[in-house]
Amino acid sequence: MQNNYVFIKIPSYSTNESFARAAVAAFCSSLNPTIEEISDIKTAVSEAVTNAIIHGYEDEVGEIEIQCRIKGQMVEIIIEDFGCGIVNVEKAKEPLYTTKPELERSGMGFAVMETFMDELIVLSEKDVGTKVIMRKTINSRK
Amino acid sequence: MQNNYVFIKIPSYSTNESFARAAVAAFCSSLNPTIEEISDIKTAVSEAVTNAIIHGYEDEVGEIEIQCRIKGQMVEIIIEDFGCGIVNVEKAKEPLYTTKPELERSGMGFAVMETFMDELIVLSEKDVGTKVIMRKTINSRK
Amino acid sequence: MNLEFVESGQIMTIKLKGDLDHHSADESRVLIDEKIKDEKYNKIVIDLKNLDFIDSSGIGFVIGRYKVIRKRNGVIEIVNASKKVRKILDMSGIGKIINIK
Amino acid sequence: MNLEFVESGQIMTIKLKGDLDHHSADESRVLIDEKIKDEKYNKIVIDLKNLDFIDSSGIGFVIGRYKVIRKRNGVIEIVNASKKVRKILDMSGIGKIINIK
Ligand SMILES: Nc1ncnc2c1ncn2[C@@H]1O[C@H](COP(=O)(O)OP(=O)(O)O)[C@@H](O)[C@H]1O
Ligand SMILES: Nc1ncnc2c1ncn2[C@@H]1O[C@H](COP(=O)(O)OP(=O)(O)O)[C@@H](O)[C@H]1O
Repeated sequence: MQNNYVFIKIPSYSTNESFARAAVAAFCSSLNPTIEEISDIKTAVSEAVTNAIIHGYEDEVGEIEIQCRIKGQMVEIIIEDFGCGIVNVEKAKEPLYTTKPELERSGMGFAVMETFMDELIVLSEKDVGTKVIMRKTINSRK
Repeated sequence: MQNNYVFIKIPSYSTNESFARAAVAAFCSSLNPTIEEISDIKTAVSEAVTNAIIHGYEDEVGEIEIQCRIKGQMVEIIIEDFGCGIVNVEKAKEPLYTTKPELERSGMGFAVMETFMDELIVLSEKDVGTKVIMRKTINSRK
Repeated sequence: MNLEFVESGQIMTIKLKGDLDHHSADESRVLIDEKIKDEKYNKIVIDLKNLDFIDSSGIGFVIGRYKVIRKRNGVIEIVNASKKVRKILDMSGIGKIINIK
Repeated sequence: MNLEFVESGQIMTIKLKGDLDHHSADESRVLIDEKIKDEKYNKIVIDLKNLDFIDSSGIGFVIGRYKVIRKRNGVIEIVNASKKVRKILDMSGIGKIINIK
């Protein structure tokens, strides 16, 4: 059971934001995370899934793939969409930068992922999609 | 959002029994089920996933696929393994019938799925795998 | 997310319960703006005592209500944020424009 | 699942907390059998007050402990089952061999 994982595929409906958070949190519970660690993970997952829904697929419905993998005390979460992609990833990651201010976006999504997880990697290609890889080591409660 | 669904793939580790229950329950929560309905669904999912682990894959590790689909107020749950399969499905469904009494199996898995869900369909082929389809209509709380 | 509105003179308190994410923000926006559009309210208190979850969509949502209120010189105040909700409020810098108690 | 053992003379009470499924049954079997193998206990009380979940693997597990105890003429009793736990206990017919209070 050293390398447990889960693969999840959902359509990009906004009700699935809460499902994605709950599913990833349930999967990580075997690592015995603190309440704060679980809250951090849920927040980061919510950011990436929301971005896939709002930015990746805009007004269309597409599929979002979530992979979660446990490696020792580390959890790796990959959230991928096959939507419009990001032309300039460095710019997109800047705090407060958003292309959708009219939707009351705060431009803080990537900043939150970066702060709440140990590591954030964003791979994206225009018209192909976006893949967000996040890692966090859990300091098991015991 | 009429036809929301989720596809989940997990390895057949027994720790994933609780994950499968929690994930399906979280997914169904948008239907506003009663506590009893959610408890019934969790129990049925637990039975099918446990069977895939113990009987389908025996001592090996294989993959289990879970699909959950909402159609109006009805939820359809499909749990599939690619393990040893069941030769005689009718016999297997008989209450108290088990091929693994030495593992303290009660032989009640299928009887529980049948009782706790509205509908149960078991499709199986020797050496190919087993697919359990369950349906339940939720009488939304409001 | 569940909403509860409590009015007391010129102050409208909105109690948020559950999860404040992009989905629930979209569901609640019109409802809240309908309530607070009444010019008699010059102060909106957002009570987060029973809020279980908030992400950056929630921050954007709060800032959005701030902008609505500010247009007619009203103020907004956030109260009872739990430690985990506080974490993202603090990192957002929202405290510079909204009083957090 | 968490286990708590409370002994009182010849009665051993085992309080089960959390989920009793195939996974937790496998984890708890040896631990419980180790505790109850002491011949001085002629009655085992399984307290389900804090049990959140049970499925047919849990039923098989309880019957398994019943068989262990019966070998030396002891009895087993189930107490404090919630409504949802009761549902599966009743359907299993386990009440015919084990006293459910
Ligand atoms: N999955 C995605 N697909 C396409 N564009 C994205 C995606 N995620 C983020 N972006 C782009 O990066 C910008 C910054 O994202 P973020 O920091 O999460 O802020 P926000 O979501 O509030 O705009 C977005 O405004 C959008 O232009
Ligand atoms: N996924 C499966 N793959 C192979 N065999 C299965 C599967 N599910 C059930 N079976 C067979 O059907 C029998 C009855 O199953 P069930 O009613 O769940 O009782 P139990 O799991 O307690 O044996 C099992 O003992 C097993 O032989």
